[in-house]
Amino acid sequence: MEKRTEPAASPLLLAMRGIVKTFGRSVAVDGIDLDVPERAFLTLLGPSGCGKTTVLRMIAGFETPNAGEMRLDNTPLADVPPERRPVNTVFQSYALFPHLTVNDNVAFSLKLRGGVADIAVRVRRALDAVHMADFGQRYPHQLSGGQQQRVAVARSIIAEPRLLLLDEPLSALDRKMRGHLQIELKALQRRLGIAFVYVTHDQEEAFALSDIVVVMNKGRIAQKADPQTIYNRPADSFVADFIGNSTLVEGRVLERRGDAATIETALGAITAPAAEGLAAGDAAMLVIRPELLSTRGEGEATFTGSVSNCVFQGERSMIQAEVAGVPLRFAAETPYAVGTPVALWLDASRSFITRIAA
Amino acid sequence: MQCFTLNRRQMLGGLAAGAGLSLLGPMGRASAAVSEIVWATWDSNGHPEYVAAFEKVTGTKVKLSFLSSEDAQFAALKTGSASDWDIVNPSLNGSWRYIKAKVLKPLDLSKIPNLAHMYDVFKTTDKVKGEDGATYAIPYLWGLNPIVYRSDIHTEEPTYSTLFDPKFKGQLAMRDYALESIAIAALHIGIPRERAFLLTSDELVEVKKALIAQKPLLRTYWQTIGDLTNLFATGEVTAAFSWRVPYDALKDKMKVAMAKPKAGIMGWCDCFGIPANLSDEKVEIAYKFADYLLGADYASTIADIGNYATTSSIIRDKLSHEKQEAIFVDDLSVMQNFMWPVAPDNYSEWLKVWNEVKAA
Amino acid sequence: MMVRQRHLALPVAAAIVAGCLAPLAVLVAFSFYEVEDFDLVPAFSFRAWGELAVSSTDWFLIGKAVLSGLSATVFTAILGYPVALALTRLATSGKGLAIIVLLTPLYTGEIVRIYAWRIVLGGEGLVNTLLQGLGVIDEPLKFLLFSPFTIGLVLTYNNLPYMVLAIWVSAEMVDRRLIEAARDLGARPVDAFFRVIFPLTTPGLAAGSLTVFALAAGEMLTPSLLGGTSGSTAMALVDNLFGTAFDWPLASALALALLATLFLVASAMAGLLLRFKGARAVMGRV
Amino acid sequence: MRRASLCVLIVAAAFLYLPLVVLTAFSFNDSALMAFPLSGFTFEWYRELAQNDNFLKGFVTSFLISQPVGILAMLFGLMASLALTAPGFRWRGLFAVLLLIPFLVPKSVLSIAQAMIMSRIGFERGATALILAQSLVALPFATALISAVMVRLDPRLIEAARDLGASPWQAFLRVLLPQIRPALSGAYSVGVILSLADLTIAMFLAGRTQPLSLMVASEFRRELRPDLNAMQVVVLVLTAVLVGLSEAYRRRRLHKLAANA
Repeated sequence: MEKRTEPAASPLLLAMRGIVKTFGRSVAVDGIDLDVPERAFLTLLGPSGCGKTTVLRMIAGFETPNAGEMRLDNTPLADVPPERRPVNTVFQSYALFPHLTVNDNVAFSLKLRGGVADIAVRVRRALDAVHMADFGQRYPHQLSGGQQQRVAVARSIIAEPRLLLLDEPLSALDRKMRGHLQIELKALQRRLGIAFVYVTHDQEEAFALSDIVVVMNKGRIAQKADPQTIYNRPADSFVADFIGNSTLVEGRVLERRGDAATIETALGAITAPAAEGLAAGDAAMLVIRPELLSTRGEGEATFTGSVSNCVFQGERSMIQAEVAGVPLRFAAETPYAVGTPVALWLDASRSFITRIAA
Repeated sequence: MQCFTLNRRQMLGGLAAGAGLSLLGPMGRASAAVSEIVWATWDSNGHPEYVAAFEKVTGTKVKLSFLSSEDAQFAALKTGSASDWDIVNPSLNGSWRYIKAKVLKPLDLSKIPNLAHMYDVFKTTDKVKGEDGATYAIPYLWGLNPIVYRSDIHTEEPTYSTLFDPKFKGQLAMRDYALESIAIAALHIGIPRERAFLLTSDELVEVKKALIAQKPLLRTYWQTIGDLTNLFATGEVTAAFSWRVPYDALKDKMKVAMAKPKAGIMGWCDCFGIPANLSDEKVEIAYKFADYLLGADYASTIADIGNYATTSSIIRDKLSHEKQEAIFVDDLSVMQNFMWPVAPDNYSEWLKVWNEVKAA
Repeated sequence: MMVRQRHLALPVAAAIVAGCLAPLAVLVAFSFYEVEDFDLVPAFSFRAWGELAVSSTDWFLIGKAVLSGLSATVFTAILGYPVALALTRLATSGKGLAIIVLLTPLYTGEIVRIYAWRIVLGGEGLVNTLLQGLGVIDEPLKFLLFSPFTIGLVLTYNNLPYMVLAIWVSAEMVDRRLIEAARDLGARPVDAFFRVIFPLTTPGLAAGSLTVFALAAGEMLTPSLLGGTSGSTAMALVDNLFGTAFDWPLASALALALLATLFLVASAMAGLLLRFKGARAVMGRV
Repeated sequence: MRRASLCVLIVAAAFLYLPLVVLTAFSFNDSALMAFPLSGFTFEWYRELAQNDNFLKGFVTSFLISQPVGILAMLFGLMASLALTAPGFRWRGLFAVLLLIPFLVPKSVLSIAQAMIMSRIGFERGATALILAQSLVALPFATALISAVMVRLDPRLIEAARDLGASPWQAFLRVLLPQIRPALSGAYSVGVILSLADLTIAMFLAGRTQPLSLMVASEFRRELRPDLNAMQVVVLVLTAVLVGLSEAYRRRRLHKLAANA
């Protein structure tokens, strides 16, 4: 993958500082800082209930933060109602107006402004952009899920917002349709040059689309970085666990040397790159991603154990092997029978020692 | 789901209630002959206090069913929708309708000993007799309908024409009743009292005009006497064609007085009657009640509380002169001056006029 | 076995036919009868219908019934929308309480409530005393009581809960995100109301309107006790013809004419409201 | 936004409760006349009310009548709703129109017509007639309440139950009924409320039965008495207490359910 520009290099579009949002006694967003650069594709990633949708709704203006400040183009957003924010949203369920045709749905915001002369042309253009130009006369209930999704996108880009918010826009679609639309969305974002803030709980989707991924946990930002960094150097055990299919092994740092450290675990002492600030004596977590384990290697095998589970996935199989009581997952080209003894080689230089999440 | 228990309990309660009702029904009916009679009467003739003595002596409960108008009473009897009434209350002057329509039972006068005390004017009236010579109704209570007015506002005693005087715009009220209202308007436009209830179609047209012209002057039409009392008490109305009830209710609280217009005082006299289809087991107790109405207990309570006189002289001499004066029995010749409201032959025309006035 | 479910319509239909259609059919029959000497005589006479046809009073009162039904509908709708929408914003626990608060006034007896209004609106009543005390007016406002204003006010009061309930139920079914979507796309709250909420709640509005129209057009106690000299109603006239005048044929004819008129107006009203695109969208999905 | 909603609700409640506040005030007013100004505080009217057997009887009568009305409205509403949502019901439209009729005909016209037909066929007016007539008027409301919930139910749930071996009756009892129970409860309440508040039907059909509303109207005909205000206040408070208790009970059950789950 290409090396991405550092976020800070683009001019800043949206800045959030110290944002807190509570609902009754529960804290949904617990003091986050977030910057969205111009033209960025930023994804808020996290399990349900982590506060990502609340952040989106605060940006859109549907919720008011209890504390903190938001600025868009350096203008405070505090007293700006949703309709006056240059921000549009693509809702999870699309929220198409059931009583309006596709054309009327898309034209909604232009008609409200009044005095827009070329509404028909612009509606056509917006629908063209999502390949829905032939469906203008239909009502939402006459469209498939994917089609409704495209209309929702067309409706929210027609007014040329500064920032487009997308709340799990593809979650209701089947896998294939999701793949198509991911590519289209990404292309559309590049073409339009507007910043997208995208909410999802699907890490693959986040990685496929984003320039910046923000992983959230319990109302806080766990990590904010480009996809590769998130994947290779998860900031803590929460991120590591949430991303991919890794095995996390708890241990204690024996020794720190530059970027790397040696950690003592149930699997033995392993030396690997380590998170900044981890020092000898700290409790830490070794992250072993499936692709770092191999059944063929040079020299002595790192671990030996026996297969405890095997899931056939078509082009490969996902195997789980028990090693010193730790279940390790790895991929193999052929299925294994349960109970088969296996020897595994670990590419420790690509694994990572990270902090234990609070 | 959360409503389940509540719901079940409600349902059980309801079932029990239903069972209770079905028990009540037959029990109530079987024992009604002895335990209860229903008296359809005016709100001013029948208070629980007035019948307490009767209930005590006979052990029969008197249930009061208040009338809204004489016409409604007649219609209810005629259509059989009054099946719950055991004793009814035709007016002296309206009795002929009931008799002609055969909705009353001929009466056995020997079963009402107190008839002996009745004033002659009532004893001798043939208005309650049918063509067969039988008596169908017994007059028992009478009085007059005055104009009740606020004496602090009306310095002169009002006449019927006061009720048409623009000077008192927004302070006047008429009863929502065709018979009396039209007759009053007729007197106001100069039709002599003898013919006030015998208007021709042309005269009705004139009366209608007067009543429509009166409308803007009126605060409202009153529906029930409680309604009118409330209107006086709240200061909405200062003069109205009335019954005497508001005067008695309010005389200690505000300056109110009664006027008896010289153009013609509306008198009224109510009669006792038994519906033609009343079951035999109830007839006996009904006669007892008729005797009670002409007896001393009813006369003295209603003279005392309601300020009305019965048709019986039984207690007259025991009353103070003030009381005699208050209930107009000090000089019985007053009755000679009464106008007795009576439904005319072209009554439906009257009703039509009245409805047109109200809708105008 | 499932086939039997629709047969449950039979007892219900039978009950309505016996309890409702049969009496109305009797009205039709009676409207052709004659009255002789206080007796209803079977006949085939057009006397009542003829009299009704030329009676300007009767038609005036029928028109008045329609008008008061319509005005109560309009007023309750205008007042009902903000209340219903405010109710949708309550937390779930608050909604249970709100429905009780809304329905409790309906428990009170009609008559007692009517006299309470007299105390509120009378010449020496609450409102006038208050306004005079504040120096807003010198003379009591007489129009507050015993006027068409009073009828309008109290009919609105009596029927507001029904309208609120109907709109509320409908508004709860509108996906909140649609309103957010509208706001997001630049709609001010008032735009969001007219372009999204209103079209999508027209079925509720239609239900509420039918309820209020039928109830208000048929009221007779409130107008007669609070309307002063303008309190006459077609219903009171039917009652009068039935009870006082003993003219059952005319009473029946008038009642039927009133009914037919109310039916016509109600169906026109429902038809009009349900022609909105929103109603079709909502109904179409169900 | 929230504040605006709250303001609207407060103003609406003030409007709806204005007459009730006034009658409460006069129920404690030391004067037999319902007119301003208030003259003093007294419990006299409540005392009189407590001594008035008639009112108690009227209240019991009204209550006893309202219960079968609630139940009939609920049962017939349920039957009507089941029919309305039945698959392949050809007369659905016609049936729906039929259901609307008792509702669109003004109560007084209907009651007059019913009284006429009853006097012709010799059906005695009274509690039974009143219960039947009130149930008929409540039927459209009850049906609307129940079928509104029913049309939104997933028909697959019934199919799932049948698939798992339930007979239609069992499917109804175990799957449908639990889901529409709140609606049934609502239909029952509507029937009870309509019955308790009804005066018009009672005027024409009550016969010898004297429900509270009729008694109040009759008493008011003679005299406007403050103990009637007191009675209204008592009825209101009783209702509020009952509703409050059942709500508290419901919540406690919910808590219990949550705790057990």
